[in-house]
Amino acid sequence: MLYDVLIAPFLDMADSPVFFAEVVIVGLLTGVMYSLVALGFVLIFKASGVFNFAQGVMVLFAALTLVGLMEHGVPTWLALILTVVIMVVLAYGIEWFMLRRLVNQEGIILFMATIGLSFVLQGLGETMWGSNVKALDIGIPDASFEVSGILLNEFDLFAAASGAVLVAVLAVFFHYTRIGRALRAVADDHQAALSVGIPLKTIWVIVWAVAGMVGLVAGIMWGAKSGVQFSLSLIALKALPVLILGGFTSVPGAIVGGLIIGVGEKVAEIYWGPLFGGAIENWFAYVLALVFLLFRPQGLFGERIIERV
Amino acid sequence: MTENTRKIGNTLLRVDDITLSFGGVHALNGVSFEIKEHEILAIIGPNGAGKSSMLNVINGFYHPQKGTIAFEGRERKRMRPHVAAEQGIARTFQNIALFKGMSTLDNIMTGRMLKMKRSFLWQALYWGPALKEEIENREFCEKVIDFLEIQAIRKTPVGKLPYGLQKRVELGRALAAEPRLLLLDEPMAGMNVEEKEDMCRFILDVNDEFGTTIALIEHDMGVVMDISDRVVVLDYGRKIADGSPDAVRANGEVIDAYLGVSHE
Amino acid sequence: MFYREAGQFKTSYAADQTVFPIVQDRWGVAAMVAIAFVGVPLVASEYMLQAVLIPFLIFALAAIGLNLLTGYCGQVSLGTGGFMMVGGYMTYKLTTTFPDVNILIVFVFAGLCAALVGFVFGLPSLRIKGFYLAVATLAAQFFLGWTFNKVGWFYNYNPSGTITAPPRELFGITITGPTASAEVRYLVVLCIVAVFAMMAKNLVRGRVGRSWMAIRDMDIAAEIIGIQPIRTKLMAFTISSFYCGVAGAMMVFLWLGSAETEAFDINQSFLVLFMVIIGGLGSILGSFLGAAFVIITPIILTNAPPMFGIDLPIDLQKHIEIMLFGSLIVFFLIVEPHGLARLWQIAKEKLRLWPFPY
Amino acid sequence: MKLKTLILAGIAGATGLSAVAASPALAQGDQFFPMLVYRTGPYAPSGIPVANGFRDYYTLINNRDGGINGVKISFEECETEYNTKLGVECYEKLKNNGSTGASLFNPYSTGITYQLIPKAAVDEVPILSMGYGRTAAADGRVFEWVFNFPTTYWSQASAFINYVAQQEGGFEKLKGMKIAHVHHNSAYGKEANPTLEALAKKFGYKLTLLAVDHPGQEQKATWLQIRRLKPDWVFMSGWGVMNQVAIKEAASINFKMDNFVGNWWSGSDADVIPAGKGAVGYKSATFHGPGAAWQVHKDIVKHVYGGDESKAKANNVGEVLYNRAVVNAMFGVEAIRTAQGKFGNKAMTGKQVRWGLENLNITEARLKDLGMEGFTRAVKVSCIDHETGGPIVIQQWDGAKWSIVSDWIPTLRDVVRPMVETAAANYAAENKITPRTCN
Repeated sequence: MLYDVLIAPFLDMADSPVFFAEVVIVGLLTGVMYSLVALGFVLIFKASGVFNFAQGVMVLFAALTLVGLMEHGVPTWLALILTVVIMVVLAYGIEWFMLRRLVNQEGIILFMATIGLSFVLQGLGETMWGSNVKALDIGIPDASFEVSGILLNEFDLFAAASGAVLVAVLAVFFHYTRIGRALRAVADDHQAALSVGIPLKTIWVIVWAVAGMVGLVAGIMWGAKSGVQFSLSLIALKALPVLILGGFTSVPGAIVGGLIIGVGEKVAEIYWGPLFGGAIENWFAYVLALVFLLFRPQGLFGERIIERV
Repeated sequence: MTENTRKIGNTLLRVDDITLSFGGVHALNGVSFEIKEHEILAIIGPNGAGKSSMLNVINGFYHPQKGTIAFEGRERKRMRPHVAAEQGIARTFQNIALFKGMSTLDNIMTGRMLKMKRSFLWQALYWGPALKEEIENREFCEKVIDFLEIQAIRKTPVGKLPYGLQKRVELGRALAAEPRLLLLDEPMAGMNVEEKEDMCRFILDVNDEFGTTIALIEHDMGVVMDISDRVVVLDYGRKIADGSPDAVRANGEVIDAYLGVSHE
Repeated sequence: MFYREAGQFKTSYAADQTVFPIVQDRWGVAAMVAIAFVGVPLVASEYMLQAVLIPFLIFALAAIGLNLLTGYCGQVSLGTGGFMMVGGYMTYKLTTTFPDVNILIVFVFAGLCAALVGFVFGLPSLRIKGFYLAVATLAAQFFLGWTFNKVGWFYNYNPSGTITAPPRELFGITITGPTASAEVRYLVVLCIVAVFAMMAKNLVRGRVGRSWMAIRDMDIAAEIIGIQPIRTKLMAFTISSFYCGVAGAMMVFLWLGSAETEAFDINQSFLVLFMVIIGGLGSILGSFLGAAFVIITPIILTNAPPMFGIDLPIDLQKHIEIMLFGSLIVFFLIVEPHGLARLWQIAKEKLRLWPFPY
Repeated sequence: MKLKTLILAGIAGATGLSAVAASPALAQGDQFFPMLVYRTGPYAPSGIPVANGFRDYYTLINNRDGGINGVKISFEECETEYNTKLGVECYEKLKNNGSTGASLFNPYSTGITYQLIPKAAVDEVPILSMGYGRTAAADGRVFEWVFNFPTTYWSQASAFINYVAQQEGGFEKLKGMKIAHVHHNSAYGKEANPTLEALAKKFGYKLTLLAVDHPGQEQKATWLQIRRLKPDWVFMSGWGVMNQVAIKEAASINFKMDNFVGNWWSGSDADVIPAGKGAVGYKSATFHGPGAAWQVHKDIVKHVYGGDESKAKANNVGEVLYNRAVVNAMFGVEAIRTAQGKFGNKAMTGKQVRWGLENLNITEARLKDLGMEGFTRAVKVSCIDHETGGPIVIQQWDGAKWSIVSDWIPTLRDVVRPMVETAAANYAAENKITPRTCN
């Protein structure tokens, strides 16, 4: 038994390095997909201290809106623009109906409020566009090809690339635009930001809108794989370990966390899964994150928690 | 008031050559002093002198890199703060550290935590020994409440109390533990004159009636000189003076420290 | 006018420390208990018992369990479903292995198993705090779900992997299994919940409760006055999981009759957390109010449109129900973030002064 | 009970809820069919066509035939979101509705079926879990009130192996072959495992079990394993989003779709459409025909939709799961007809419906009358055998529609039936049930 757990899997890896490389690459590509979802959480947590559980449903809502519009004959480019507009309107609504009325509440109350919000969005999305599964095809190629024994899929590479672009854009946005700097200021200290005249409410609207757009990208990528349907909102659960591993407040953390979780769970599932009867990757991701947390309670890139009396 | 009628006893706590640093900054640098039984010791010094750090070291919240602490003659090494509490060291905090969600009475009852031994199974029944224990400790807390004259706010959540009363409740919580050594971190900060007078009276009465040893940090020199038996002065993490209030008052280095003479 | 405490003097600390110090409250509670034990079983329909009251009580117990941990000790947990699962599966395993042991004793042992599991998954709380801990407890949720699905021993290797409550008797009356009547099951649940709720109330008003609240309000200060965070937090996790475990056992044996791991999925954990927060963190009464809100509101919302003769397509009706439920949650959090228990308290204060508010 | 009714009447209206529970607002004399549906939630894509199929068939019977031998059908939907707890609520709400109570329940969820099995005997409401639920219920001696004809997961798995043998040229060819079972990691998904394992022993193929955790949006690891393993055949027991993703992933590792067969819950239109052209060639098991070209569909379009083809299409007419619901509804209706043959042409009680189900004998001739000739197969239920072990058929997706690509494939009853009896005996022992004798 010990041999099976501690030695055999490594022999297995060494035995077929090409396959191992493929596992790692697939893990990395999957990790980027997780990061896409985790990013939305991070943005909102950073700027408003809200653990936005509705992010998963926002992904669903954005994708549903896009597909719904396309089903009604709206051309893809227009549907994309309209969806972005709708996400902005949504962010405005959320700020007006919810956030401004819950200022200064404890984190857990805000967290619960976002779960309430997720119910509303779910109901709204399904009322508007129906509960049936919808195929999402915006013309991303998805043929597979082999490179020195490693099978790659165009779609996965495209998704990873768009993830990378998205992160780059966000980084530029945060560092080189006026709004971005204001965002960072808000993230550091709400009160201080307010006192130097940064309009907190506007910032919140912007952040939720940006998170909505990130959700749209995530929704397109995941929706293309599974069709757009209710289950799309459940990918939030795959993003949570990424989130705690990378830290709630760090954009790079979401990326690195995603990569670690992606590779970790794939390697675990393929080399150790069969020993335990398979399907271990879901809880393994959480346990992996948990182990990291025991050494760094604030996540890899989270802000250090200092305790004083 | 300053007339010393109490019997000052043997050394209760001795700190020896304590050095504490955060990163490269020395908060305390080779500090040694003693606290004798039944006395009121004041620790003073300018901002950043390491006073609060000293208290944190004494009750085990910070762990000094160097030096020893001996309580009742027994030397101790690294330990968790609750061990200090078990030995009989209680304290109040510079920024009030009350349990905001609980009532005054419950806050003071938490001070009795270590005196209550019944297991949670008895507690779940709230009957027999557990009830008896609860009532006995409640009686003690009521004494503390009477002593501090806060009967009227017994059931008020402490978060709703004004600052001065919160300070008093915090003192009550510390007293409820029947400490051997009571550490008070700026007990009078932010109080008006009347409140300060009340607080002084409580401190002296505690010392008088229960014989509790007290170490306090305070900025108000008038108060310090009035109530303390002995004064330790810290500056930039070093001890620069130690003696009776009058002796300290006359110490040149202390005056320099307070006037901000440069340290080169 | 009638709700006054003037003239009621306490002559001992014991009297002052009772749960309901006001005489009118005691009468009110006595009446409630009488209705719950005698009135309801006589009057309520099977639908009412099976679909409303039994789940309400069971979830109230789970909510009390989570409230001990989250409301009193300040540790957010999303592993409730997992701990309930332990209770349910262990009850099945124990009662099929020892069919002659009284089922109530089995419940307690199953609760203890859950407590042990809770203890283990509580260990990270020593280092991890806040939302990091909340997400970390999801590890318990997913791991336990996987375990009970995968390890055949827990469900006696039956090919489907579901557990079914076999018939068990108490004083010669069948209380579990399909032949147990809804009234009997309701009464058993009510008794268990009443006893455990009382015990929880006792815990939180005594030393243990104060140590939990101290950790919740300011863990550093608590440690300095002599409360050991490790022991206190783990005790909260353990006792909380015990409650959840018993609730899970009742869920399978006194309500659903059979279950697979999906019955205890993550939604369950969220649902119980809702109850705790909507009801009021740090309030035993709040756990009941929260459970009532979360269980009963959707049922009312489902049944309301047909009652008023509105005939909506069932999916639209459900969507509206979901949206309304979500909005109500947000609404309540905005109106009173301290939960229904606080609203109740405010109402009582008002009533105390009524009709002369000054 | 009398006292209770009195008190209830006394306080009716006092509390809104008990009023709801006590007021089944339905006409006298109707045959009431409760419908546990899931038109929302994660499984709505499967739930919607099923719900529409039932609704349309009941409506067809009322509109075309004026009910079952003159007894009008009434039905009421209750939304379960595929959630067991809501299922219980719905069951309690609907079981006493109608003039004679619920005729029979079609839970359409493994979890809810498990809940209802013990209750059914007590409440005397039969359960027809057609092609799902507890396989052991095929033993009518232990599960008097539960029916799962025409066939079960275990039979299906054996028929799949039979199909593979046919394709490969005989059972002896199975020896040394690699077969993988990709399954939903739940009670439902694991159902086929014991059968596949037993058959692996018998025929000597190498079986690999690959579990996919709920919900199954991410299956890269599973399909990497398949890529490495290179199995000759892959059988899938998926559900919900897992199906769509699995088909997509299978395509992306270039697995030969001809050798990828889903079970009958992994082969609906909703499962293949999102996978696009990658799904072409994917196969699945079923026990009824696909498409809307059957006589019964023509009747539905005519009598339910007034000839409006596009409206019918929008309501899933002809989709796989819609068709399955039509078959299921037909079984229920025919069971009532059978019962009426014994008890008279009026609304049947649950007890009478149970008798009807147990004595159901739908011949090919009867199917022809019903407009279902070739659409599904004849079924003859008996006291001892609630399953009948009917054959399955394989359908294949061509990118636009499903079409049948095999003959009816018999199940391997000699392997499955003893397993059923063992499982049923264990259940009986555990739950202190004395099996009845069937003579």
